[in-house]
Amino acid sequence: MSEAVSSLQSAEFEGLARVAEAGLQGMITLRGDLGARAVRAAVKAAFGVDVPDVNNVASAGHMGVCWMSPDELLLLCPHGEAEAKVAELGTALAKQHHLAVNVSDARAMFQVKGSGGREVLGKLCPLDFAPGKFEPGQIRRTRMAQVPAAVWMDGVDTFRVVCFRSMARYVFGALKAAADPASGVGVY
Amino acid sequence: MLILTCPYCGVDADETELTPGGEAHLTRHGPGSSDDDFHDYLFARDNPRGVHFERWRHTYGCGKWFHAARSTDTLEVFGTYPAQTTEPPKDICDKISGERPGWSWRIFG
Amino acid sequence: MSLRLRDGGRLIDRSARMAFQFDGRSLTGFAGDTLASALLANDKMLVGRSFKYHRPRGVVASGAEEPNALVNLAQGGTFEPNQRATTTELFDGLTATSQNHWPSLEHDIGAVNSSLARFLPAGFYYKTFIHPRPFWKHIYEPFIRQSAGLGKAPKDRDADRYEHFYYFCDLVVIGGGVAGLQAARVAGEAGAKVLLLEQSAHWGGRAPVDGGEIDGRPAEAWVTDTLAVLEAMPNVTLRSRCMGAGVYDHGYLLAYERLTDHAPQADGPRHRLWRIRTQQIITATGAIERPLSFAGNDIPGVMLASAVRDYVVNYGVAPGQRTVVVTNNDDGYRTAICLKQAGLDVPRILDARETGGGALMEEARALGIRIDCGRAVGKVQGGKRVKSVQVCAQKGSGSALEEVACDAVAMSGGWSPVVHLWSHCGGKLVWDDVQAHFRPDADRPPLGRSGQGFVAVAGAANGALTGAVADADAMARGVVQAIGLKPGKGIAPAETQPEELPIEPVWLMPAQAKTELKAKAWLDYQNDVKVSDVQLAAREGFESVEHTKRYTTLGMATDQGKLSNINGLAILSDALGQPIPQTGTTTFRPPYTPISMGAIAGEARGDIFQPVRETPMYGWNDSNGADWEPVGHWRRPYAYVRSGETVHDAVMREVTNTRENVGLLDASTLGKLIVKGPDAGKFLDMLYTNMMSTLKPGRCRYGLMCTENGFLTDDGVVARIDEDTFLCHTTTGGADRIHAHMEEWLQTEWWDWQVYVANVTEQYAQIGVVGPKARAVLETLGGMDLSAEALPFMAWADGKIGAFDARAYRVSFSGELSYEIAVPASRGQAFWDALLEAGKAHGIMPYGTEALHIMRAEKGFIMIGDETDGTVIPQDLGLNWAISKKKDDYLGKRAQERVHMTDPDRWKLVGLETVDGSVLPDGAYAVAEGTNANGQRNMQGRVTSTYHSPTLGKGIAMGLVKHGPDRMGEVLEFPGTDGTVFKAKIVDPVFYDKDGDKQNV
Amino acid sequence: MKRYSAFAIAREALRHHSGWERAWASPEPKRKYDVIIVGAGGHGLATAYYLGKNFGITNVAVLEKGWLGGGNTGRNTTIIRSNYLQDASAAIYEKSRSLYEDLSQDLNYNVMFSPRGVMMLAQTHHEVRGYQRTAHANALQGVATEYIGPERVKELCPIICIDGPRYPVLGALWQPRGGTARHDAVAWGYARACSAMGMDIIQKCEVTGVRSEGGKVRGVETSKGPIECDKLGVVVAGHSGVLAEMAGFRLPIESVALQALVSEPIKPCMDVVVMANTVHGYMSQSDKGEMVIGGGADGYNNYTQRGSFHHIEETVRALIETFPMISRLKMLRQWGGIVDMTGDRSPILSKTPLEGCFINCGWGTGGFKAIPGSGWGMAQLMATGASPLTAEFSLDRFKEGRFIDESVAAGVAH
Repeated sequence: MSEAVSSLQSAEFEGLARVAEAGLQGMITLRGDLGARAVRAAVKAAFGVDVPDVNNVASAGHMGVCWMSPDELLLLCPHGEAEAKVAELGTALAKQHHLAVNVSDARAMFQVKGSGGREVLGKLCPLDFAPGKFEPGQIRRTRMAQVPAAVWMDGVDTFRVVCFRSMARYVFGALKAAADPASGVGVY
Repeated sequence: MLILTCPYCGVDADETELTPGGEAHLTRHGPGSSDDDFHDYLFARDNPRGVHFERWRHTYGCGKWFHAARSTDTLEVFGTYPAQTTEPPKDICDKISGERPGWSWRIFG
Repeated sequence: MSLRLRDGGRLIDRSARMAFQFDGRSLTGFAGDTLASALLANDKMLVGRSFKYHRPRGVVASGAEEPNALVNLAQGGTFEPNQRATTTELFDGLTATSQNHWPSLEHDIGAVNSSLARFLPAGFYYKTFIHPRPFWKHIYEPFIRQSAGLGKAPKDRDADRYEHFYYFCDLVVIGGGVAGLQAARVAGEAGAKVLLLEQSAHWGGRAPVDGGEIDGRPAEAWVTDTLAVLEAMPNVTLRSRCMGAGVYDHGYLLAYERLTDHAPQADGPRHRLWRIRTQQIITATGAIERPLSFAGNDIPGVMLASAVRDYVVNYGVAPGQRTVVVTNNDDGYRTAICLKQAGLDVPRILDARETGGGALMEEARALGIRIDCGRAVGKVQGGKRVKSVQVCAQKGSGSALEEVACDAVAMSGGWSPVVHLWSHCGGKLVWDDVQAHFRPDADRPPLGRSGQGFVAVAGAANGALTGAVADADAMARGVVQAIGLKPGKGIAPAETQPEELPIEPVWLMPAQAKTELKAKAWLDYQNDVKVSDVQLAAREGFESVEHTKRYTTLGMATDQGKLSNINGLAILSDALGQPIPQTGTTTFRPPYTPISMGAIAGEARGDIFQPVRETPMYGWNDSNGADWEPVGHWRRPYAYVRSGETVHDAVMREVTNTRENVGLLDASTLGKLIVKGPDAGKFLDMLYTNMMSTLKPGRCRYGLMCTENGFLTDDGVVARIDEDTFLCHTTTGGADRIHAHMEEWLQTEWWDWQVYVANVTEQYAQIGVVGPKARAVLETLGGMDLSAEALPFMAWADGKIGAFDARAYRVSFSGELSYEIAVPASRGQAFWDALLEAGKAHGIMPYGTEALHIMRAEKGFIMIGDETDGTVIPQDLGLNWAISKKKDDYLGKRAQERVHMTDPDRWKLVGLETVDGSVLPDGAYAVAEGTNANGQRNMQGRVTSTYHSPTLGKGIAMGLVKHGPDRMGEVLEFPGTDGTVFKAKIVDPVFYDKDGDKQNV
Repeated sequence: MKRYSAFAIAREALRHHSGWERAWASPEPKRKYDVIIVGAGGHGLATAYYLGKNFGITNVAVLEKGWLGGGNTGRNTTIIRSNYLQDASAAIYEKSRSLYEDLSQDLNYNVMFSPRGVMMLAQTHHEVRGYQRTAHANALQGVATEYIGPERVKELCPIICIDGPRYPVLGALWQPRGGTARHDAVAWGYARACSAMGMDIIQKCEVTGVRSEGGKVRGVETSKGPIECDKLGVVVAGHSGVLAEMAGFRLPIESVALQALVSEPIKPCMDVVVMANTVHGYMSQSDKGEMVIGGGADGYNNYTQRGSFHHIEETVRALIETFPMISRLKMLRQWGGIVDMTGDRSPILSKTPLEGCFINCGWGTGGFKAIPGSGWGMAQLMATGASPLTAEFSLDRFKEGRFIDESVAAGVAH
């Protein structure tokens, strides 16, 4: 049987930072009352981390939970486990009004790695990426050039970017342009 | 470039992350309503030169609709608040009255 | 003549020669020169021609305010018109040409305008060229356009790239002069995050040229020290060659960084546009010297006094060997002193003030310079360069007392603060009578989000022509507190400058200048606006300063009036007999100086001009003949063109093959929205015109959505997944729009309803397998039971097809046996390949959107965007069957009850068939008898879609016709745009398989 | 009033232009007028002019809170066209365009109407169909337009890139007699002509209230005192809501900022007006040589004449794609104007709930081109109570659901 493929099949570019499509990634959208005990318990049980605060991410190994909205989380897991996790949440939340759906293939993920990462993203998103203003653990849904994206840090100099799958080539192009080795800004 | 604070996620978002949605606190009129009421609901707008209550969506952020009280002549923002309400919060109205004596909400009632 | 001095020039490196070209002549300059200083060093006094009269123009200033020295720079993909020589850093290999002349700079035919000047006063074109009518467009206008326009138009595609950068800070200080440096220092020491911007390549502004001491040290030394202090502060960022371009509301600031203009060979972006959000802004943008308005003040060699000493001190260039200095203030003396000290001749200082000036005058006199007080320039003699000046009494009408030979004139009319950035967002100005200029009114600043001021002004820009550092220090302390920080203890550095006596405003020189002198006294050098023009405007009733500006074009040149505005409105005020503040200023608009369009567009060019949204099969489609059709940001194959085929051939082939064998459609762009919750059914009943809550799990139903204003906005098939979950399909353009529509109603109107929505459009590759052999193809792959019994029409089921997890929808938009199969996007291409393989034996072929459209038209199915255009309601399209009578409400229901919506005369959907089988023109209208009250031909219908149907071998169309459904068989006339008239019969819109047998097997 | 001509200029030149008289008088208001027009912009002045010219009503005052022509008349991108889809729009805009043809002669003031041609690019199949439909409609409406192919587009405007990878030019709707005019001159020309007919144009006179009795208008309160009138015309683009509030009714209008910009002047390189609606940009070259570029409108209510930068960004970005050569031009100046947006984006020329009070507003982004036609129709409406040009644009259309929607053919109102 054929292998599943990600949007850009791990294309990468080396510049002010290393920009790489991160390959297949399990992603689940969960909508529900994030304050409800049942929801928090179900997330903890399935992903091993607590529901994070507003504009934060929590992760443990391959599992992660991203705050997206007052009633929405983006749950991260290995690509192959997404369907099972959706089912697990469905069972756990059977009595709770919620919506859990596999969006792994509806999204693309990029990794922007290196000391130039803050500047690269600072050319495309209307956010303050200054050290101290944006740090590991924080997440922002924002505008990346002309498309929506979610951005967070999962290491001192590593950013994760999630966008719609259909826009992956555009986002990669924009990140490459921003990472042009001769375009350093020199403020971070 | 307007900068508004989303009351849901606390982000100070610039206009490019937001979508404007026109006058806030309109009452929906459906089947059974008079022609006048339906017309006013869809089309009649306050459009004041001054304090305006309006709808915005944090489109590129948390995706939530919220309301803003803003001056259309100075662009001062008096406050933002969640959209799940039928009238502006008292503290914002008080703030506006404080700054603009004689101001009251809903000239056209 | 102008020349390079043997020594001096603090900014140039005499060891680094730079070769450049001007009008084809090879010249040399030094590293650190501007193009202007290099041209002057080569005795290029004449550098351009004015806009209207094509008068000879020379360098008049030394910075951003320069109106004259504009050149065409470089060529090909790096060509740029109207480059300001005074702000263009010289680089090796620079090529420039002068502008606005023919055939040459020296001999310009257009200069005839100059001798006709008195026949071409302000606004003359409003009063003539009126008859005969066609002459304006064909004779007069082309002439005027040709003689205007300055630089050449670029021809080639821009070879450079650009970028934006978003930056956040507490304070931006604009201007790297001594005031800006001190302001940044104060804020930096208080711990604020500061960005300091300087438009030029150098720090310190005018101070190093103008002299004086700060903290007991020469200004230049103080600048060096302070820079070092700032550079050591981690919370302060310094940026040169970066101009504060525009202040926007809520503390948004654009800064324009020129990265490679001075080194075009360098890699990387040419310009970077900084999009800055800051709490506070301090503009320390200095002041600009005003010219004096005397006859012949536009002749090459007449320059601002400050510019003259800039060229001497900064570049070791002398604009002239014998320079007459004319001034109405003490500052002008600095130039005389500087020239004398450089060993140059200063035959006269003409001081318009009867009693002259203070310490600087004494210093000049001590140097042996002759100073005549109460004197003025009556007239400058010369053509393409200055020959002499006629001296007269300032109080008189201009009769010459003596004539002084010279080759340059340095004029100083006083200083005007640069208030542009303060004013962009509404900061108000106040007239300062003592210094004779407008300066910011600190009590009326531009207001920010909180209703508090967010811009402050420091130094000369604030009117502190002396004591700029102290002013900046005080201003910065206030701003630091506004940011919520505590300013440090430090005390403002002491400044020692010679005592100056007050300026005496001189708006016209001499005061009673005769008419013919006023007609030669320039206000706006580039646009050729003279004192007499402004007086004429006032006389004709153009009393508002905005009227005068527009009537005379004063201040509308590329310098936006940096030199001319104050002098102009002073003349206007005088003509109106009212004080200057009552006249007021014109509006200041961004940018401070022009910025490149490329920088504004940023990275968005070429491949990343806009996103192109790709389906999982995009690559395959692209390499298999897809003729792309943009649909929103998506691209869909219009048809798959094979070699030797036209697009039309391909479309016909695809339709026929799908009807006879089997076709494959990439339907992945169709929107897919999951709607879940206890109230999901109730919610969808409000969104769709028909009843969705009664749909059974496992079944599909076609639904219509209207706006609250009643118009049809989207349609699609809804599948019920389980008791409280629905999957709603939308049109390709509809996914994001309808998703937002649902969220809006849930969040802002029915927030107590328990419904969640998620957009899963891109999770799936959705593929239509369409045609009589569709089932056979799928069964070849094996897997789930897709028989009519197991999966009847309008049902769906989950299962496996071959190795693929799939959801199969038994729906048809073509009238054929048809399955829409959704598989995870990550396996979309693989599934597509498998289908092609399995379909080989059955003649499978992919088909595009046009074949899709034709097949749906043959079946009489409407298409959103074809049959609908935002003015059509479902009732117009005979879709009443899809409008629930049981529901007492749905979005659009009330709107559809309005009188015009229920009007029986509304045009209704019918089929149209030309009597001769030809294809009706798209968008054609059916005419009725007579004309309306406005003399327009009456109409009774229009074509909404029209195609050649390969299936039926003739043209078929749908249209909206008045009382259409009741007029079956009637023949209507549709005039084409080429005179031909098409006759078409009204028929049933379903042309093919009316009973639906084929889709139902 | 002295006529303007080349001879007059020559005569004046000999005496240094000392003999030119005021272009328009600047009187104090009288106690009462037959008609008061509020707003001395193009539409207000044109209304007054045709009241006098076509109906002999000259006891008219035009009140202006600032300086005449200082609103959108002086801030627009001067495009003149009538290639609209709907009958009502085509009628009033074509009437307007045809009046522009002779306006300079009619007013004895050169408004520099330049029928250089307007083309609206079709860059998607949807636009192709929309413009073909418009061309068919125009043929029946007496509007001379044609649908042309990409080669013709390139021929008419060589600086266009017709095979851009993203949005190739598939064709265009071409109106050869569309064009531009000198916007300020239109206001000044009408003002001079009104003044010559004895009308009072009163600047710096702000209306602060509307007087009525028994549901009928009686006059206005102004910063120069009360002034009586029998009929009142409110023609104050951008501030109609404020005036309507004074008169006690509400309008289906929101006031937003619309932006525009110009480049530095360059030698002639573009002899037509081009509108590219897919990418939301339009451009022409002024007689001074500036590329005049129309930007987008903000989506929120705004009475400052400033807009948001990102609209400029989007417009310039798009135009560079269609006109690559402008990338190396520089933006000289950007500005904003306040425009009235109605529920269907078409204007309102109508009676109001207050008897004797008429309103002309809601021109959105398209007012300049309509000035003569709007004035013509409005004058007829105010003088006779009805005009075929304005009939469809009445206020009650919103209640009846009888909209005039131009967006359907991908057309925009610029």
